[in-house]
Amino acid sequence: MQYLSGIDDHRTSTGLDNRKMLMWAFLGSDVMFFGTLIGTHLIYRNRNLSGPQEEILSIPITTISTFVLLMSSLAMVLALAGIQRGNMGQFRFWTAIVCIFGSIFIGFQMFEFTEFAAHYGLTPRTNLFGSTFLVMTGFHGTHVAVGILWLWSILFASYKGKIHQGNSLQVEIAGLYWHFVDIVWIVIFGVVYLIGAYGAEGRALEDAHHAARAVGIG
Amino acid sequence: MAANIGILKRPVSTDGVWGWITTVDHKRIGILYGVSAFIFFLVGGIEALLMRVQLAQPDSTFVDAGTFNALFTMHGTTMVFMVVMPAGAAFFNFLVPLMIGARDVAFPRLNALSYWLFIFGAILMNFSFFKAAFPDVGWFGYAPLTTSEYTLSSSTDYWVLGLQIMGVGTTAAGFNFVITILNMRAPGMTLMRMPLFPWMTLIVSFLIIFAFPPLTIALTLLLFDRFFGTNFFDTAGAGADPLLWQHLFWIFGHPEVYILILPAMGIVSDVLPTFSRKPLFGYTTVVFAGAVIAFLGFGVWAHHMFTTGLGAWATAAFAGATMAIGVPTGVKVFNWLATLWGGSIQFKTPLLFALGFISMFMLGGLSGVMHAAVPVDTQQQDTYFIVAHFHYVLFGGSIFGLTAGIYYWFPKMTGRMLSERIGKWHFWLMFIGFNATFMPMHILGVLGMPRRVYTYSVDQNWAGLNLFVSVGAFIIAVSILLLIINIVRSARKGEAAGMNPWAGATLEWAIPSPPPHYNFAVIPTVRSQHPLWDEEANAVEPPPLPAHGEPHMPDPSYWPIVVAFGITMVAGGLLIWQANTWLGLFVIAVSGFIGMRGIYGWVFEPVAEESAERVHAHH
Amino acid sequence: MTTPTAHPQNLAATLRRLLYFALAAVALVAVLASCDTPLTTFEPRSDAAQRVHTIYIFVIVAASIVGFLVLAAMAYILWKYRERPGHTAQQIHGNTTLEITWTVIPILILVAIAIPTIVWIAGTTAEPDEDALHIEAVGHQWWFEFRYPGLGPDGEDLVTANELRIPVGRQVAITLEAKDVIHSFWVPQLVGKTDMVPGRTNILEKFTATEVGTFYGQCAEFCGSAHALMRFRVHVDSHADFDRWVENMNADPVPPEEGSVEAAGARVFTNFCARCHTIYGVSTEEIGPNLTLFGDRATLGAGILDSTDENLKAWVSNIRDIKPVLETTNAMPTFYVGDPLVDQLTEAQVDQVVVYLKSLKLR
Amino acid sequence: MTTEHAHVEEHNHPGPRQYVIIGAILAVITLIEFGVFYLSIDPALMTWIILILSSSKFLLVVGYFMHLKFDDVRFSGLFFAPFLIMVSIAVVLMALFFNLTR
Ligand code: HEA
Ligand code: HEA
Ligand code: HEC
Ligand code: CUA
Ligand SMILES: [Cu+2]
Repeated sequence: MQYLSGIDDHRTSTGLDNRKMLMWAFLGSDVMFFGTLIGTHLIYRNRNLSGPQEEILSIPITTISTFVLLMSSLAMVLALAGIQRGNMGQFRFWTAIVCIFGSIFIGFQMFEFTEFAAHYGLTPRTNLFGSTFLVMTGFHGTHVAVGILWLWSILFASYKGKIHQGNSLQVEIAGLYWHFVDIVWIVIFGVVYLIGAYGAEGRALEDAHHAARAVGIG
Repeated sequence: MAANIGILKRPVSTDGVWGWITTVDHKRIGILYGVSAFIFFLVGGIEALLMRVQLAQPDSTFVDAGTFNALFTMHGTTMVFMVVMPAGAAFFNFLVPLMIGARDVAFPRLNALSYWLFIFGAILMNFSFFKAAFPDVGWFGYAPLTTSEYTLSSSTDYWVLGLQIMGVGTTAAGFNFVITILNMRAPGMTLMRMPLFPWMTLIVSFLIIFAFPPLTIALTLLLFDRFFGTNFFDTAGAGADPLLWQHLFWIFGHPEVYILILPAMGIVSDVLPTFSRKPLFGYTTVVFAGAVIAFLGFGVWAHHMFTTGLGAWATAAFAGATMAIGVPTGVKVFNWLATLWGGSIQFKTPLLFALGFISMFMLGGLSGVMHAAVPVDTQQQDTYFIVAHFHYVLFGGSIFGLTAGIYYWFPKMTGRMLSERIGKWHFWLMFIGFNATFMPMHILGVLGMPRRVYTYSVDQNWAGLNLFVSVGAFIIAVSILLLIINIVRSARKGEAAGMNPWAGATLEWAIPSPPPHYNFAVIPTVRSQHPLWDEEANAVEPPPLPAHGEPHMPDPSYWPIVVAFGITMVAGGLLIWQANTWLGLFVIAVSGFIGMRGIYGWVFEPVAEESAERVHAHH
Repeated sequence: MTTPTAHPQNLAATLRRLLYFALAAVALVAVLASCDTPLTTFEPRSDAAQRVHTIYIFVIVAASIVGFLVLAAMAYILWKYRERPGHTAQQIHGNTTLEITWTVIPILILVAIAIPTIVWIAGTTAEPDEDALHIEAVGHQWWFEFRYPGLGPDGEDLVTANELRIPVGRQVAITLEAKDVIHSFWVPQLVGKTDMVPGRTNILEKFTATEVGTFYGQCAEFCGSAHALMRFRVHVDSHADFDRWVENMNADPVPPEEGSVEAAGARVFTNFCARCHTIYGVSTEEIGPNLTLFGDRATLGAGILDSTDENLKAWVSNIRDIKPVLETTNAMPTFYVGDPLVDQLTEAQVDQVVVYLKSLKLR
Repeated sequence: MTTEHAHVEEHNHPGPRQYVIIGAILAVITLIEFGVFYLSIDPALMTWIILILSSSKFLLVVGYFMHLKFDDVRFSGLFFAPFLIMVSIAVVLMALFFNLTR
């Protein structure tokens, strides 16, 4: 053991930034969080005693909202690329786009929720599907909302000169969070919507065929 | 009041109560954790003693059924979440930065937030006593008993919310220590030169950040069921499956038991070399075994559910996985014995407790392996045999290990020695009392005594053994009193410890006791696993402060406690909401605002710079 | 200080001594286990319990031997290498051969434990015997309901409560359900426990009782305030006794003589109790335990009291003095006898209904 | 732009151009998923197709947008270790609840 002088107190053992590492660790933990929620939803699939379930999911609408969220992720990397090159205009433009697209996504979700409640009477209290689906997507929506707030604050702070090329790491970290929220949605869209509703839609179609045949028009 | 003598002085005083409330110093936070854990240990212990009085004789009417159920629920919850975990956190906080050669943890304010969330959550849960009654659903709160259909009283709400808040605090601490240990090590302190205690802290921190989310979800679902009428655990009305709760709880719960034991294993792995005067045998294997235990720990949860009708394949698979954990654990035990082998063993109090740990933990582990044999578990599950198992691992393991840590590092923390004489009395009384209390429980289990019964009848013939057990519990209580006496005595007239009273090998012994707030005047550069042994650095005096003065340390901050308060009071608002919607909403709104304001203030507060405005804003 | 002299001459002898010691400890437990504790897991009285017991003993002996060996090794090391003048610690860092040894040996021991475990688990999936007696046990807060499909009146379920009757030497296949929260079915001398989970149907290990007698059972999963007082009995009868009981359960009860105390009691029953309790031929509600042939039951209140007149009287008068049941809609109400403000039954009425219930006996 | 240049770009930091390409690929995959949903095929097959398509989207976002492909492996460890644990747990849970194991 030695006592060498001139050791920088702010160096890190790995050379990686503490905050960025914190964000990755947090995302790892959040994987467990969403994994458990999605798992709960899948476990409870098709166990409802009554009420609507996956057949009410609208794939076309959700495809659009998924697309919007994906594009917000693209905007996010473009914003980061902007600030990393010191191009504040590019950064601000794309960050604003992220916030707007994120808000559009939330809008879709609010539309979906109200639609479910109004047309199918689906609330978290209705049945297991209502509970697991709405709580799961609700938590995701909350994550999106937090992300929007965060990016808004960053955008705002950039006008005050508190965010600049020198601390673009702040943007990078917020970006990691934003992309994570996006990939959670990729999983939810694939597993819960597409795979989940496929059987249900199929059943609905079959029912429709049967019904059509029964009334002699099929 | 700002910059004087060339460096930035703290704008807010670190003295007095406010100094402690706003502290972000890892050592002070460690002490806060430690003291709180000890107080809760007395609370949980008194709860245990009350249970033992009730069970000392058949058909006893000392307490009624409801009270007894509340006692074991709060005893279990307290001991697990308010004693062993925070006691572990106390050591993480105080020691890890010292042992890896850092000035503080990676995120000092987050660290303070963790503590305040823990203590507020614990207080909230215990507050149920004044509002409703203590929670009485068992420490693992099986649904559907915990749903509002079967538990009308709001005590379960306190349990859920209290646990949730403590969980958030713990998870935050987990992040902090992962980053601290990965990123804040002194130059030359590679991972494979790190002492075992920081190693186990690292592993435990990973367990925490990956295992707590399932609990968070489980509690959230239950909370939503109870508050908003969702159906996650509504078996009768909605077709929910009660096993969902059990799975989620134990997916958390089994890693949790390793969260409880690994810090103690780390302590023991550092105490043994010091007192056998030789390095840890098989360092790499011991580290690796710890990691394997943690990893396997995620794949065995269903061994708590062998009797729930999992199906043959699943049962067999989980039994096999559970047994597999015995192997890395055995490796650790044997490496500890080999560390003693060939040594020159000094029987100081810390070592005695470490030896108590090895022997008693091993016995508990062996009964754990018996439970893993499923047919045997069908006879043992939910009997006192299980109670014996987990007290052997939790008390014989965690508590003995942590006590070894107290005796070992007390001199470092306070600068004073504890009395060896009282220490040895403490050890032997505790060792005897412990075995008198928990050994007969195996027999009670064999004789079919179920756990969680507030009474039993004469014809069941368990009276004699139960009386014996209860007497044992009081012997433990006396031994704890000796510990208290020892600490008080030492505070008054304890012998001064000096830097390295045990001639230890690790970095924390290279600085004064108690350490200055900046820990190391100059950050050491490490070249081996035993920096103070290998290079006769014992003789090296720590260098004086460099000419430019004290190192730059983070300033105290109000925001952690403000944020913690906001979060806790949102939970409080939810509880009020149950009784009075508008008042509840009001409290939620106000405390939500306080919390948000706290986060905002936090984000824009520099870690360490003068900020006179803040002082104004808050006085 | 002297040098250690206590270390063993001969490893084999030590091992043998340790084995004896372990066996002696197990024997001690076994002796303690046999001193008339009705819930003991160490006196199996069925094939299933016997199978488990064999594994239990094997595992306990294996664990004891490992435990004693490690403790002995530790004691030896501590003695041998205690701090002495002129003795310094050897600076050893590790040894690969040793590491491998103490990884492999535990693996072997664990495999030895895993094999009977897995064989046993595989065995539990077997179909029940052709002539097995099928029973459904249902857990309620805080009592057990037992249904025998097909054996009851008109080929319906035959229902009884808290005292299960089974024939000796015939396999019983029990399925488990729960009405409210999770309970667990456990008769240590006959069969290990399996939980009763609401919304699920669990299958108890099939077992064949090998001895006539009465065995104690206990709910083993915490199920709320009166969990401790949720017990039951299993009567293992001869085939003849069992058949006679089934027949009697199905026979219409003899109506009490007009004007007798029993008749008065029957009226009280119809007025106050029939809305929850079934007595075949008298009432049909199944909220509480089925009380047919209650006069022949040994116990009262889910196996917690002897079914004496006094106990029964106390039970009916004010159940909450005896059992901490909650005031839910399906719980047995307290009739507050003797409390002038709220009483619902007079003492005389209670006496009458007690006499009536006790008169419901086998013929 | 020469191939070599592209190669270098790949292995250092992708620029806006690459991001836009990735974004386009993501959009196309989503469109394919949407199309697959309306095919009448065996549900098991459909499940696998969607799983594969979704995972590729997942990996593209993690790898490129979140830079994990170019960043320190320790970040990958922090993220994928719990991911694998969680996926295994979820698979086991589903097997248990659908009683595949009885
Ligand atoms: C510190 C906490 C802790 C630790 C470390 C452990 C460790 C282990 N536990 Fe324990 N356990 C609990 C705390 C803990 N447990 C608690 C609190 C409960 C009850 C929860 C509740 O219901 O309230 C419980 C319950 C519990 C059950 C459920 C029982 C039931 O309810 O029916 C099971 C079942 O398999 C089990 C098994 C094990 C095993 C196999 C280990 C292994 O990790 C042990 C490994 C150690 C050894 C094996 C000893 C050393 C090894 C050697 C000397 C080598 C040679 C050994 C062999 C060849 C076998 N435990
Ligand atoms: C680390 C964890 C831990 C620790 C240390 C203990 C310690 C003790 N436990 Fe613990 N116990 C659990 C964890 C723990 N327990 C858990 C998880 C459960 C399951 C709960 C459930 O089923 O839900 C349980 C359940 C449990 C039961 C079963 C209850 C039941 O199923 O009905 C019993 C019964 O005897 C018991 C007894 C004891 C005793 C006597 C001690 C003693 O060792 C306690 C010793 C401590 C003291 C005696 C305190 C000292 C106090 C003084 C010295 C007084 C001084 C006073 C002042 C200064 C004011 N415990
Ligand atoms: C609201 C429903 C209800 C009514 C009314 C009711 N009981 Fe009960 N009874 C129960 C329940 C539920 C239990 C089981 C309680 C327990 O053991 O926890 C029970 C248990 C009993 C038992 C013990 C049964 C056993 O197997 O050990 C007896 C005897 C009994 N009741 C008699 C009566 C009599 C006599 C009356 C009327 C005077 C009566 N009950 C009215 C619900 C009812
Ligand atoms: Cu029913 Cu415990
Ligand atoms: Cu476990």
